[in-house]
Amino acid sequence: MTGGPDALSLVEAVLLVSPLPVNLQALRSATGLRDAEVRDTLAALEIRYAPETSGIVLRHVAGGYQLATNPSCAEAVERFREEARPAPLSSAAHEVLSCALYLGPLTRGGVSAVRGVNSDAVVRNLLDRGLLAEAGVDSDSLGSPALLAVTEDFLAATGAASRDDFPNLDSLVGPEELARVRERLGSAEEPPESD
Amino acid sequence: MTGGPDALSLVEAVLLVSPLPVNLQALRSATGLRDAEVRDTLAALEIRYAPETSGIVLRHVAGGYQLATNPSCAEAVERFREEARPAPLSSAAHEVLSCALYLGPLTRGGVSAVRGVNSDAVVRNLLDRGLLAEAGVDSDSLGSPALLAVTEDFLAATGAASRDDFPNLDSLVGPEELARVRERLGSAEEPPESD
Amino acid sequence: MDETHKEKTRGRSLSDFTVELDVYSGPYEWLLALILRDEVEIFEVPLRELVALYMGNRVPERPNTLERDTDFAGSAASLVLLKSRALSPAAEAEADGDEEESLSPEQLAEKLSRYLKVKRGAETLRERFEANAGFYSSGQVLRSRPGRLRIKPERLIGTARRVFSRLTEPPVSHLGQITVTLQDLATLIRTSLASGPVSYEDLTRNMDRLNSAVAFAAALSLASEGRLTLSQPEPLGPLTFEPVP
Repeated sequence: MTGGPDALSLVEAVLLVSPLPVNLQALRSATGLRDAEVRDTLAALEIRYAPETSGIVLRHVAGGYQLATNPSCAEAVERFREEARPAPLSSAAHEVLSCALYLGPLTRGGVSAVRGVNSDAVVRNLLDRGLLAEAGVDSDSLGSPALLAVTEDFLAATGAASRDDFPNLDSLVGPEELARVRERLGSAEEPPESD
Repeated sequence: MTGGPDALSLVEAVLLVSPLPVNLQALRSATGLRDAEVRDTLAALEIRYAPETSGIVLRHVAGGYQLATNPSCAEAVERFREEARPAPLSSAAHEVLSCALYLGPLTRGGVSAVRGVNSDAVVRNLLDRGLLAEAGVDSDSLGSPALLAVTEDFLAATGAASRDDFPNLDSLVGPEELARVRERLGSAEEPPESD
Repeated sequence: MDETHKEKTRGRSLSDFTVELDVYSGPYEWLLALILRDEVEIFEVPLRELVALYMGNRVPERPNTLERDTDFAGSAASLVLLKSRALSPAAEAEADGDEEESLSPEQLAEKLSRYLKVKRGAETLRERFEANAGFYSSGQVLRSRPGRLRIKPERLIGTARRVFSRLTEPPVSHLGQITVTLQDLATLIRTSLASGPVSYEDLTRNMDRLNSAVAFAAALSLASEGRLTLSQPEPLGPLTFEPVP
């Protein structure tokens, strides 16, 4: 060990996990490198990920840097996308979707309150997968958080034509349970007290 | 152009866009390469993405291959994503996973019986984290409770290529130790179990 | 119980045992730790001290505190039942318990052996999780084609039913009783002893099954600390607690 990863590795790792182009400022603050170091590193990565030798290329787009597939490999990528089995949904994802379906549109805070655990990561995954979408904001709450709703893609994945294809909420749980759900939702939507 | 991308580029590109480890079959089918070519390519990629020289590493986990960030760069990645590393699992959680891995699929009741303590809360947490999943039901038991099994995410998180990648359950405890338990409980005359 | 062993462990407090509560996760683990490392007879596990030790080591700010507390309360309750089942099989015979039949040493040894293997498995898992932490997968993931994913409506509806029903408070009164009365009952016994010997039957006349079991375990702990003596003139006969002068 010579004392931690080198500059090139750090920048490479950050670029791998980012779905969007990363600008110089964000690269600096994540890696702790100085501006000149980041620039030198990007120049080195441009060689490492050159279109002539690599299936992964470094693109400089939209004010930032991004790893992307080499267009020459597009056919293989498309074939893979066509054949790939979608990652199955977790139990947590089913829970979040059932909240959005039956109680939505509701905020991330509302989902977390009903489930009793922080659900941000699950929500992000479902947004990425196009099964949830932001449908307006809750302007009554502090910071006007986004409201989440299920999408057409979600309905298609369940084989339902519309939300009406699902049984009524009243038929699923008793009035006492329903009252508790509403109570929790209500307290989540209230603006947090200032301290 | 000398006739399209080379094998290495094709495999690299497919790995970049996959959310899950990609197995050999899927790699072959997407790239149109033969089995031996895919294997040779993966060996070459293992060198290209070696932990010593790269911020991106090639992992062989959960029955497939995956590009991931080098753990030495984890801090930069976490800073970039503004996410804390997930809290490590509790001892109880490790035990529940060990039950599911070695004795599973089994029901929540089965897990609790092995551990001698109710394990429902721990199970729920592991379902949320995607490390356990419900895999069928025990139709012989009253109420047909769900059977729990470890997931591909579990294999990826433990760096295991498959379930066979773990030591045998019976090899984990020596016969002297088992004899000692029996002796202390006054049941030493019982013949030792053969399972 | 073997008299010389009893003599040896009398007055020995839990802090004398090499106990690492941090890694404790259940009654079987406690029993194994005491059996394998500390050479203690299982029926001398001083429960009351275990609670005190746990509370003393408890750091509320740590992650998973609620989970750990729940585990601890559950484990303590299980240990109480285990002790009572192993020590007083006759008391259980008349009871309604279905799964709570008495436990023979062989059965307990079997359970502990299986648990020991699972626990070792858990330890290797912990090492593997640690060695494999910090890998993050690619963010350049292509969304799979819409229409390829199938979500089962039945599963979704079942999930909704479960999530929304979970909000009804689970019955926790028994948990409350255990955590409170473990210490309370030890105090109750000591207070009762101030005015002379007390019979177990009188003490537990108005208690439910679980409280009786806790009272019994509390008495055993007090006895192992040398604060009272147990007298039972004949096997399965009336049990009396006597103060130690």
